[in-house]
Amino acid sequence: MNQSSVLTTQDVCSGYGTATVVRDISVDILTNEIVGIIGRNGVGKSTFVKTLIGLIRASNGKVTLFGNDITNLQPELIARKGVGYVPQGRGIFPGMTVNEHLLLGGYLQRDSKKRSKFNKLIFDLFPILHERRSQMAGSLSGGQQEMLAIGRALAGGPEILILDEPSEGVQPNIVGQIGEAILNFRKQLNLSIILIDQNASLISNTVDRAYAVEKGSVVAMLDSDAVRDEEKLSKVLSI
Amino acid sequence: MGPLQLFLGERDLGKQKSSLIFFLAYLVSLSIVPMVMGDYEAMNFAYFLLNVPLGLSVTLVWGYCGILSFGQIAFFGVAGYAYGIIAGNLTQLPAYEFIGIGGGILSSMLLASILAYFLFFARVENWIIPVLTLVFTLLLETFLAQTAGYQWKIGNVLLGGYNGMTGIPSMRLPWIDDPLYGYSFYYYVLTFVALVFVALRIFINSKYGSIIVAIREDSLRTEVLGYDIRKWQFFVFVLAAALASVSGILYVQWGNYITPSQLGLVAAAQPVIWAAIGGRSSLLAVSLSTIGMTWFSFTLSTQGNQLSLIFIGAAAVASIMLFRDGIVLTLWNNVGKLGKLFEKK
Amino acid sequence: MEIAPLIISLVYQALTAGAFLVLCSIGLMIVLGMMNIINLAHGEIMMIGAYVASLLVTEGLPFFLTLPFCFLVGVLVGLVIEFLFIRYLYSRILSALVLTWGLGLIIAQGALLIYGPFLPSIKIPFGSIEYGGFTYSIYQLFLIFVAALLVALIYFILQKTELGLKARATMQNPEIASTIGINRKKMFSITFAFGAGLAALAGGVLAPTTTIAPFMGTQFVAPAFITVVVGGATNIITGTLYSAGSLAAIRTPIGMYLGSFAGTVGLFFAALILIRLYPNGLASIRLFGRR
Amino acid sequence: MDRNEKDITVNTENVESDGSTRRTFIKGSLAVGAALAMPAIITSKSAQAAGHAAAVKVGHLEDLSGNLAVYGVQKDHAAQLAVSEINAGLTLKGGPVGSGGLGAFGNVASKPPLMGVGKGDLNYVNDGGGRSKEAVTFTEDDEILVDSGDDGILGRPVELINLDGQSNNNVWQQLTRKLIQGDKVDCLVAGFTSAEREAIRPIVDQFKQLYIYTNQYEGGVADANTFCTGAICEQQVIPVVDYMVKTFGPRIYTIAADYNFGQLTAAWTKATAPLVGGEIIEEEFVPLSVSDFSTSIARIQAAKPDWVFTLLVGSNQSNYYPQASAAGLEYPMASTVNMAQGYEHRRFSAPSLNRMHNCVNYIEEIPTKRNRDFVQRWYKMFPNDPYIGQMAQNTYFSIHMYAKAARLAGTTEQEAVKKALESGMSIEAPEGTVFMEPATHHAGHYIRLAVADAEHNVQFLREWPMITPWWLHRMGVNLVGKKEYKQYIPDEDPYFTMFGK
Repeated sequence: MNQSSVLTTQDVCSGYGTATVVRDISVDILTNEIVGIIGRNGVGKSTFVKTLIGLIRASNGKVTLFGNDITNLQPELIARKGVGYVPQGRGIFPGMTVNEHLLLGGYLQRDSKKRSKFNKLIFDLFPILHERRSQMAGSLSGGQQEMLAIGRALAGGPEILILDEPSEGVQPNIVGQIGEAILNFRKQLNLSIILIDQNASLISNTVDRAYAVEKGSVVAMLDSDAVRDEEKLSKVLSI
Repeated sequence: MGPLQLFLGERDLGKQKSSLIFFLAYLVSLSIVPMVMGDYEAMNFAYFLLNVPLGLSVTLVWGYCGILSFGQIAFFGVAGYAYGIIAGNLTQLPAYEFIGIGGGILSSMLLASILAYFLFFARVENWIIPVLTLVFTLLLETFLAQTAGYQWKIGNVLLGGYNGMTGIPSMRLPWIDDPLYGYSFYYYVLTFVALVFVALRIFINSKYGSIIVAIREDSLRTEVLGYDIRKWQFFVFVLAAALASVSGILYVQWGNYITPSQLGLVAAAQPVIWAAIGGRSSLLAVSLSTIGMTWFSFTLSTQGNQLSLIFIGAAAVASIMLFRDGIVLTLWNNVGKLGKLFEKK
Repeated sequence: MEIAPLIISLVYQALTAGAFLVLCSIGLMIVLGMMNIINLAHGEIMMIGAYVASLLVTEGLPFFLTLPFCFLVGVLVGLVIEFLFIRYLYSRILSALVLTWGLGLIIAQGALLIYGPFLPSIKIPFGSIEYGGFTYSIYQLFLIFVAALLVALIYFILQKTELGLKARATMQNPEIASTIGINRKKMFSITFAFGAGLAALAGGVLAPTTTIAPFMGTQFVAPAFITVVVGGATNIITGTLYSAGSLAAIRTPIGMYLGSFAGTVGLFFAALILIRLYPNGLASIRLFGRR
Repeated sequence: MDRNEKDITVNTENVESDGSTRRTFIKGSLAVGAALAMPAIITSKSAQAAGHAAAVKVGHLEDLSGNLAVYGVQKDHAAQLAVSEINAGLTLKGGPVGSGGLGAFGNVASKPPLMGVGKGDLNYVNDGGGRSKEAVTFTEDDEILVDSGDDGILGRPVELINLDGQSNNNVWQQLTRKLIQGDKVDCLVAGFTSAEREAIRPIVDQFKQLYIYTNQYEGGVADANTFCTGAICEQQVIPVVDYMVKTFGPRIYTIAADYNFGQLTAAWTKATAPLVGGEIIEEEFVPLSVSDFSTSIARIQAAKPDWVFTLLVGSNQSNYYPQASAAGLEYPMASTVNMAQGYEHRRFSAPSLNRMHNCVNYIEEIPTKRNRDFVQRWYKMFPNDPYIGQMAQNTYFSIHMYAKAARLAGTTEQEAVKKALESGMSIEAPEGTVFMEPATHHAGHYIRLAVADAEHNVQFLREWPMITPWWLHRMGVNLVGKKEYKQYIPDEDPYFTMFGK
């Protein structure tokens, strides 16, 4: 399959108030590709993806989706254009049931046939969600909540999915499960995925390549061989 | 942000030298007021001035500690009533007015501590406090409104129900025979209010002030640092009640009269509006806006048309929409900006 | 006196009082619970509803047909207020409080200037029925029905419709909601307008039982706020129901045996004690826990 | 708002045409009179220019905005009407009749009004109330507004300084200080609620200001500087309780506003009901904030009274009437406040106030020619007003009465005017003759028992052409002889304390 650009950024800068956190980041994500964005705590990875999806204003630079400029659009518009987001800390709605989360995510997908197809896929990937579909999300375990957040984002049928720290606060065996699921639905849905994480095994098992970020800038591009090398990875992640 | 943030570290306007000069000029101009005005205008101005501690009490709990209270007017009222009861019963004693003042402030603080226990030790959510204090105020009003008969006679003072308590003793100084009125009452109020103001400013800029502001900014972090925020909130709330009660006592000494409707719904919102309009995180700004708003309301009512409430409402709306931090504070900061521009040039 | 009619009368009174509390507070509860805005102009919006009903009835429209207009005018007023003011104040809950206080004053005094001190009252529809020495107003029974219907309707909207789900998601986490395609601003506008519409509708429904005057809104403020505070903002439906129910159940027998003053004071104290026991509101009690 | 002409002119068709022609004639003659008087006005103007005829200042303080504006605006309009008439050289008939003035009105009813005669039966003038047919003693002038022979007051124009109390007692106190000390008004007319009056009375007394309180209230103010021209309990409660007990039965349920007015009026009811054979079976006091009455309605039904005495005040509490009516509560009702003050019979749809009885000193519907003329004058000046309440009429005649007193005193110097007002002034008000009782500073009123029927038409069942206030006499008050500055309450009267609260 010919790989074309899904999401690209050019020299994106952003931050909070007067403090700039993200400095001139340019990335390019191709179709059906899993790209990691890795780096230590507080280097600006999350700020960068929040800029991508419109939660934080870019003070400079440009974000394009399939060649269309989406810089600083409202987050809901960006979501409707096909950018799915699984936030750090999962961002589930504790007072709503599992089913309601999937329904909410599904509203982006106007085609009801596709919607049921996606729902089926989600329940296949994460059977536990089906089991607990009428339970309040707030009462789920961390790993289950992470699955729910992923499911919610998938339900909308995104073209590109952004996962921010899916392994955070999740038991190691579940992390593996999530990694498998990521590979699984990438295959089934032909998705592009941006994965931000600090878990070396999750990164090396799933991503095709990765950008290493330090102090708000991209310092290196790790190709597929480099990301398989866990030692090298941990170096980037822990320095 | 610039100049605004420069001021953030300091807990009131007027810490810098130039602003200190402003504060002194403010005080001096207030003390000149009676000289350019008649006896009765001095009495009127005394009314505007005696509301300042009430405005400051909202500034303290809301602006500095982040607790919005509609109950300040209740403490104002309780102190007024308590002063009336105590001073009214002790007229035989020398300096009974002072006993009344002390008793008034103490009764308010006592009531505030009971209420504060319910509020802070139950750890209710923040938004509940304004609503609950409002309900408390209305309860007090309902109770006082029905105390008309002789069964509500305390000593030889009648509570008076909805019609209010009449004949509350005026202020009298031990070495002067006549009760204070006009000019002398004005200077008495000015002295009292200025002392309260200065004391409060010293307090708020002390290390205790830092703790209080820290609770407003991030209560969780403050708690982690080892401060029992409930105790601090309790303390600030009771202190604010003491401030409000100063106004309440000065008020009954001014008008010799208090009614339950003075602690009603309309009255309860007033000090909050003064604080919001002035800029609730500054004592100086709120003292100015309190005088300004009471004057504004008085001036409107002398016009004899039906528009006064509309203007007061519009003032509240405009100050919120146009001046994010309150009129006085915003103007002050911008004047500061202008001053900086001149210095550079 | 026979015991059965007395018990029925007490139940009727409690339900009436509960319905009154629900009608007063439901609009306020939605705006507060969903948007964290304390709308001090709530009573005035109820007043607008009553005014719409009275003016239309004077024009010859049957009372029940005026109710949709009450709702619509309320929605319209809500949209205007939201558009002009509230949308700039979402993160500033306390500023919104002062602002709505000012708006309330302007609306009430404006109504006084435009329409004079009173509007003609609306004749209470239906008659009364008698049982065991007590008579019951059919319209009060209707009000109980309306209150129940409104609660059920809101429950349905919030739980079963796309709009309701989106609104709840926005209420729980507006940022995350926006990342799954929900327009936060639109949801806030709709919620505020809906809350105002409900307030105006409640004002319209209560209009026949009240004096229709510019400052009539103040009578609803205290009951509405007490209900909301006791209920808590975590769950609109259970909060309103538990709170209105328990307050009415406490107030009615006290009022019946000791008189209105004791009933009112009992209501306030019940509120204080319930808050001490359940600082996060009665809604935080889960009768049907799913844990 | 449309006024319903029919309501005002109850059973008066026969005099209608006659009255209107006479009215036009009077108008014409007034115009001629004014033309003739032109030189006089010019001279007075020039005299004013000469500097010794500054305006007479009448300070008028009422609530023009806020909750109580309903009543305040009416009173403000009444003051404007009175002042404009005074400045146009008109006055209400009447004058000093001396402190024996009361007797002069003995001819009003067929039998003289009796007080406390009979075996424990406080037999008021209800037997005397009906007009005597044989002895045509009841003569009431139709035309009460006559030429005063004066420009304004003593040749000085009257200036009305009307301020807005904003329904806020703090503002009231400030504005009173402004009027007294700042504007130095010659006469202060102010006050709707008793709380407002009590808020300003200390200031009034401090400056010995001549002050007229025009509202109906619970009674008891004995203040050398204050003249109360509204009706009080002994004028309103006793006649209506007497009538109700005799007509409907002795079992009374009192539901009253839980504040001074309601509690004190209820105390009056409790103390006087036994005198006329009535009995209070239950008293309920309702806080002013209550607006949902289902519990009270059930209590009334459980008590099964013969009639209900409703002393409910304010717009929240008037909700009682539609709610009780909808609940099918059909007991006869009596009140001292409703209809005459808040015109509930106009605002609420029938039959909420069916069988509501009230002894009023004024109500817009009074079917006399003098009142119809007054109503006409009023709506000519304020065509959009909804109703003329009793407190508005009181303000109207009070300002005229002040003008008369000042003329009598020959000066606006306040102590002299107070003396003049203590001379036993009588004035022909729209309600009938009003007599300012010197010793108590309260007014004797023409009291009518008005009742609303199922269609809310007002009828008058009885009339007491003069009931003078007596309770303060009983308390030993004589303000002419001994100055006092307090408000007596029934708790101070041993008779009342027998009944307790």
